[in-house]
Amino acid sequence: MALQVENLKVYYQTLKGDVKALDGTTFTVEDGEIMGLAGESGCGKSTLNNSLILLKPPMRFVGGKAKLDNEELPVWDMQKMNNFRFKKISTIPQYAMDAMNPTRKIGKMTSELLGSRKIDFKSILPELKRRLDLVELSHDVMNMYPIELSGGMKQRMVMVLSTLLNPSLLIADEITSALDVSTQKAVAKMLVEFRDREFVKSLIVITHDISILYQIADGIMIMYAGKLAEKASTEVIINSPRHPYTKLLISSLPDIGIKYSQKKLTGIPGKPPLLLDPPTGCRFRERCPVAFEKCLNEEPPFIEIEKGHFIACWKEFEKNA
Amino acid sequence: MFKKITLLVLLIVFLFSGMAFAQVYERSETIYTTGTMWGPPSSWNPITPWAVATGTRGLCYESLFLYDPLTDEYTPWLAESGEWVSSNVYELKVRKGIRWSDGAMFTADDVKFTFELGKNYEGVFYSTMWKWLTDVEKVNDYTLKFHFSKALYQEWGNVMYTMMMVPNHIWKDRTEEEVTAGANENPVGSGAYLYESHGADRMVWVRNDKWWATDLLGLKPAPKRMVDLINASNNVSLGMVLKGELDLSNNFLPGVADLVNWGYVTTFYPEAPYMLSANTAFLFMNLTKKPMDDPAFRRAVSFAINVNQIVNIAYANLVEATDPTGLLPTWSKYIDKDVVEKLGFSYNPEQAKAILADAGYKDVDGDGFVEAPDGSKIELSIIVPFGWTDWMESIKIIAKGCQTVGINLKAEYPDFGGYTAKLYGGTFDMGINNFGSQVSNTPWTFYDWLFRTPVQAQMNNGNFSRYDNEKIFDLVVELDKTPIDDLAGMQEVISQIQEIQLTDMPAIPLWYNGLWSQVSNAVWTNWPSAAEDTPNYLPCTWNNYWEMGAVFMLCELELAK
Amino acid sequence: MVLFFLVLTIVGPLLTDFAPDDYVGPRARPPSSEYWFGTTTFGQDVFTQFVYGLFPAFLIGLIGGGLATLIGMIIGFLAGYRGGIVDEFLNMFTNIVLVIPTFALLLIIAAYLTVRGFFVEAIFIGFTAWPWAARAIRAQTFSLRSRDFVDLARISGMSPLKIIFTEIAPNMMSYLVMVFILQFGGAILIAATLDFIGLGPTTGISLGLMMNNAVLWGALHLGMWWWFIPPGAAIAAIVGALYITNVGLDEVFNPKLREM
Amino acid sequence: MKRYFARKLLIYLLTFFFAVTIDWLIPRFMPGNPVQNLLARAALRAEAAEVMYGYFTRAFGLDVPIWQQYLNFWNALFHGDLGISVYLFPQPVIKIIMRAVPYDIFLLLPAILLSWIAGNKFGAFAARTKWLDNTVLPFGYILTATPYMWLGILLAWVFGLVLGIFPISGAYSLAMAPHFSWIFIWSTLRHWFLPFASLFLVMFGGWAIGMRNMIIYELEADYSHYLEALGAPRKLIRKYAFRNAILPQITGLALQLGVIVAGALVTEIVFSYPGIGYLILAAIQNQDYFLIQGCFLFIIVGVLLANFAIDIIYVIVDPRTRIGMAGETA
Repeated sequence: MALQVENLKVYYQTLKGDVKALDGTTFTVEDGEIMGLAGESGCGKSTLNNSLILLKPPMRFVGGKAKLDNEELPVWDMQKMNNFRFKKISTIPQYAMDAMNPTRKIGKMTSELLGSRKIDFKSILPELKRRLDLVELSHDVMNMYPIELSGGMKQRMVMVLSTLLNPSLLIADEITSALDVSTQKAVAKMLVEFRDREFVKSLIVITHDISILYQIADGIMIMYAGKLAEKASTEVIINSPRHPYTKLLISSLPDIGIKYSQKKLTGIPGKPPLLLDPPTGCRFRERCPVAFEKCLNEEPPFIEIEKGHFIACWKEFEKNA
Repeated sequence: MFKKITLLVLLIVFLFSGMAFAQVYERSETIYTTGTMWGPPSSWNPITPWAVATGTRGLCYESLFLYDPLTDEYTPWLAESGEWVSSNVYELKVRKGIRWSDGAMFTADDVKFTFELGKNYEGVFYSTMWKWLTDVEKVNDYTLKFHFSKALYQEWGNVMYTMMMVPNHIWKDRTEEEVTAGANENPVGSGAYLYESHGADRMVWVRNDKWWATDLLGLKPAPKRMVDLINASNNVSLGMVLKGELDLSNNFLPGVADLVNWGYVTTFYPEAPYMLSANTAFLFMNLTKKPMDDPAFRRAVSFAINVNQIVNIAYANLVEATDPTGLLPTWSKYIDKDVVEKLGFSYNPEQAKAILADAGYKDVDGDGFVEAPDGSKIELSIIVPFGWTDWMESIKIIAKGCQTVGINLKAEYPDFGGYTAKLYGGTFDMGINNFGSQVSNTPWTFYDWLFRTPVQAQMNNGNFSRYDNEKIFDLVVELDKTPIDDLAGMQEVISQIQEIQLTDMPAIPLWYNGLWSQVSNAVWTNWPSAAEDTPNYLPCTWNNYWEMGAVFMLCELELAK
Repeated sequence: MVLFFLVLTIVGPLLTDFAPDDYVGPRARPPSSEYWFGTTTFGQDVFTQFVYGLFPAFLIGLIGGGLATLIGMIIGFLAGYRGGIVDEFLNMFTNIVLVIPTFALLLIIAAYLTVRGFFVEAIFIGFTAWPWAARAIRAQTFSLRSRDFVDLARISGMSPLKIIFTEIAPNMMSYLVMVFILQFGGAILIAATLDFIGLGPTTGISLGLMMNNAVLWGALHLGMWWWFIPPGAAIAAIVGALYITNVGLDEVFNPKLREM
Repeated sequence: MKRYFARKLLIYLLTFFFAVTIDWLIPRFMPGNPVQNLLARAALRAEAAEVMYGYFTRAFGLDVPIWQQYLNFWNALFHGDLGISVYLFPQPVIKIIMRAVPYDIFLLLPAILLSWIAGNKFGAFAARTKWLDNTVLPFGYILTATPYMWLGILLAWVFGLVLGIFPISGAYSLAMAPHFSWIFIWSTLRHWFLPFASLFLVMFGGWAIGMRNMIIYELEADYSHYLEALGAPRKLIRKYAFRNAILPQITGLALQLGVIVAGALVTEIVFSYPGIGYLILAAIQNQDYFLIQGCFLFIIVGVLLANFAIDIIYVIVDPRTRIGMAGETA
């Protein structure tokens, strides 16, 4: 098992109070698995990413634990985490476009970065070049400045960089959102490729664009208002979702098979609740077509109702019962 | 960056360290003075007297005679003697044995040449003299005869000690440009000091040990070097005085009275007014404007001004209130007591009010200020240059004084340029000025300035009131024509002038500006002062003052024990 | 801090029963219960001059700073919003004014007026100090211009001016306020400098003029520290306070700066 | 790149043209008449004054029509002739200025460079170092808010008078003429120190604060976060942040020059240090057209050159501009 997250709680400190952006999340990611994480913006996707790799103010670790290869991640400790970052757990940030120091040649930056991690640049250079070829980047990029690269090129460069040390877990955050469809596809393919070549053991792909996940993800987690709503294999999520929120999401997509548009998760009326002090009970209830009194007071747990299929919804629980 | 520079410099130092101390002045051989130069030394050309570095006139170049205002005596200097052989011929004997600093002899040719510069070039400041001087005749190497169309004895007397002789053999080849607008670097003069060097903030003279007066008159200036500093600001000179770094300071220093009491400096008089008087500050009123064109109004103003308060507050008693005639103390013998008795004035608000009332000035609209007899409002301003702090304080007091008697007068401080523009151009209401009232050999210079004629668009120096009165002009000329030794004749004319002056009151004399002079006894002593056992000269480095005796001061200085 | 001085400016004159240039007491007295800040060589009450001198400072800050900000806004907005050739031109213009050592210019202009008042001085300062504001605002406008709500407005056929003032300006109010504060402080400093070298107002009293007088009358050498310390201190305090206020605002407006 | 410089150059040329024109224009509108002032000081016999007035008006070429004066001005300019000073008659303006300039360089160059370097280093250091940030920051702000002359006066008072360590006026001791020797250098340095210090301090505050804020922005920039995410040590990140934060500071330097000149001006006046600043004030007070023009012109040229130099440096250190994709040009 690559990653196990148990009841992870991470809040944002603001002048007004804590924003419960990640409020007790529990899930696992198998080795070699590509796990998609979808949800509206502000539902806590990126928070999850950050809390696993770069948890710093205004974020505050509240509780729970995360294990990587059965080794506990000291996510709450900026320093200790450094032993894991890059080597065992790595990220492709949302802002991959400007993730590289604009005033340093890429090669130089890379070597300085590796140097700072006590890794010999020379020895790793051949591998790096090989991977550049893989992502169809000429070796000259090494002595170019980021500004000389196109958006897509930068993106790929960052992908190579982030995975250079074959981490067990790579978290790709909204990496496709800024790209046009064709590039999106390419990037997505590369992710898979990376996994297949075992540059990374497993992946979490954060996006609000389910169609992408459908292409590459083995499983998908749907997140809503800082909590997981549903988790299952891609097939299941797309074809037989059970959580009303997921259903709405999927139905808002065009039929599978035809060309995927970049349909965003907007088809649903209403807005997610403010996480400053979330409502009691089910956080989706205001927008939920099937909500009933139970949803009002009690918060639905995140339960496995079928093999590998988790949801948090009283209605469904009743059905099962 | 900076380190590099120093290192470099230091390196050069090392190479040159041979000549190290050559350039450091021995304090006991150097006199430090200030108060004359308002900018870095820029010219040593006596033909442009306003621009020259301190000492150029008097220490480097010299005049035919010296004149001492305190004794009212002329001392033959470059000249041996001079006399009017007839009513319009003046014979001058040149002193024998005088050498220019380059060794050439000083002869009648130099004198003739110097005078004729004015004839040849309009740009020479004394060129106007040739309106009444017709010819300079060289009798022999040491004698000249001056022929006049119109003998102006008073003015001639003035010329004798204000005109600097220049060496013919050096200047004769110079172009008009060089003569009238040259800087005349490395001047060759006949005087007691030689040009040594100058910097942005100083002029350095070194004693001329071959000075003619040393052999001929047994005079030898005590200080080997004279370093004259520009007036960076009163504040700087003040600091130096306190540290005893400045031997003679000829600028107006705030709080001198205290400094005297604390024993930092001494002044000519041990107590108020501390200073000799150098010139008279006048309140000029623009007679071309209402209501200043009304003698009664002007007279009222003269009673409204509390000069004593000015003396006390603005000057901390460094100056004296003037005699109603404005004549300097050195000219007191020309004051006609009876006239003053009859027409004089003094601070008296009540009387001022009375005069105004009698003349029909009353407060019609009840704003506390009087209106003119024709009912028109009166709003006047009085100006002095901004930054001339003592004057600025003074006109505040004047304005207050006038307001209390009901004259609406405001104090304003334009820049010097704006001030001169207003004053010279006749667009001002009232203003303080003293440029032409300097101490001299004759009250004629004083009156010539005060009643300058003709009145025209630009009054470039003098009669800023634009006082137009043929009678007084004629009297001034008549005075000029009176021989300088004819005291009675002079008094006679002058009292007539005073009568008119005090009746019409075109300008109001206020106070005598001091001959600012603070000396330190730290290094040099035996400074001129009122005390019995000290020399009695004008202790001043200003232009034209060397010729008025200050040069003797240098010769009689003694090192402090 | 600023408030304190502001209050002092208003009530100050009431605290003293003298006029700024009255000769009220003995000359050159150190601070005492009677003369809180001592007296000048003429026996004027320094405290009186001080409180009266505060007013012009604020006046000039307000007018000068305000004017500068205003011009800066107009130019900045136009350049930033219109872009293209307009921008090119305005930007060049700004740069020119920016490069010219405006202070030297100010000197000459100031010298040009024979009789000067605080108001005029403020105007001058306003007219020379705006480029900073212009640049800053231009940059901001740039970033805002492409926001969707602006596009929306544009599509909905709103007039550029209207867009600028209804859509853009409000969205950078915080920023404008900060610019203004900076200009405010700057103006005070420039004014003080002008006054100090005697090119300030030729009538009335200001903090700069006080320092000018103090130096002219040798307060330094006569050790009359009470004459030249208060005015400078006040200026430093006021402007410093303004700047710090600015940091405060800044931290509120962009959390990035905020220390956790 | 080319375009970038072409544009710069254009701006500079335009600036120069405008500046020179203003330069020529303004004194002409000043009240009073230079010749009058020249003679006012002369206290000549009034009669003589009349004659001299006409004579010197001609001599200074003030009798020709305005437009011609303007052309003459440009013409003379290109012959390096800035006319003759009225106040320091009859010295040529250029000569006077040349005498003053070394002092300015001697004073400004070290002050600017050192304060800039020190300020940046310090600011970077203070940034995100809590206690420093809290103590130093306000102090720095007060420093920048301090009027140059006041700091000057304070220093003069404390070190010059109360402690009496440093002389407070002039450029070198009055007891010596300029020459090469230890004592002379020493005296020069001592006279130099206080003006330098007061300039240095005020600027230092400004740079330190600027840098501190810059750094904080950079530390929050995406690339910093990415590096953090990859576990790069604080040292490396700060190093990058510093390098990037320096760039705006360089531009800042260019923009500040005008202000700095002003500061130098008053500082020189406080310490009567014989530089341009001191000169320009005297020139203005004496209504010396030609000298004012000269000084102003000189400042302009100086500032322009400095700006240009800075631009070049900027291009060298910032790849973005070097690659010619610079969005905005400062």
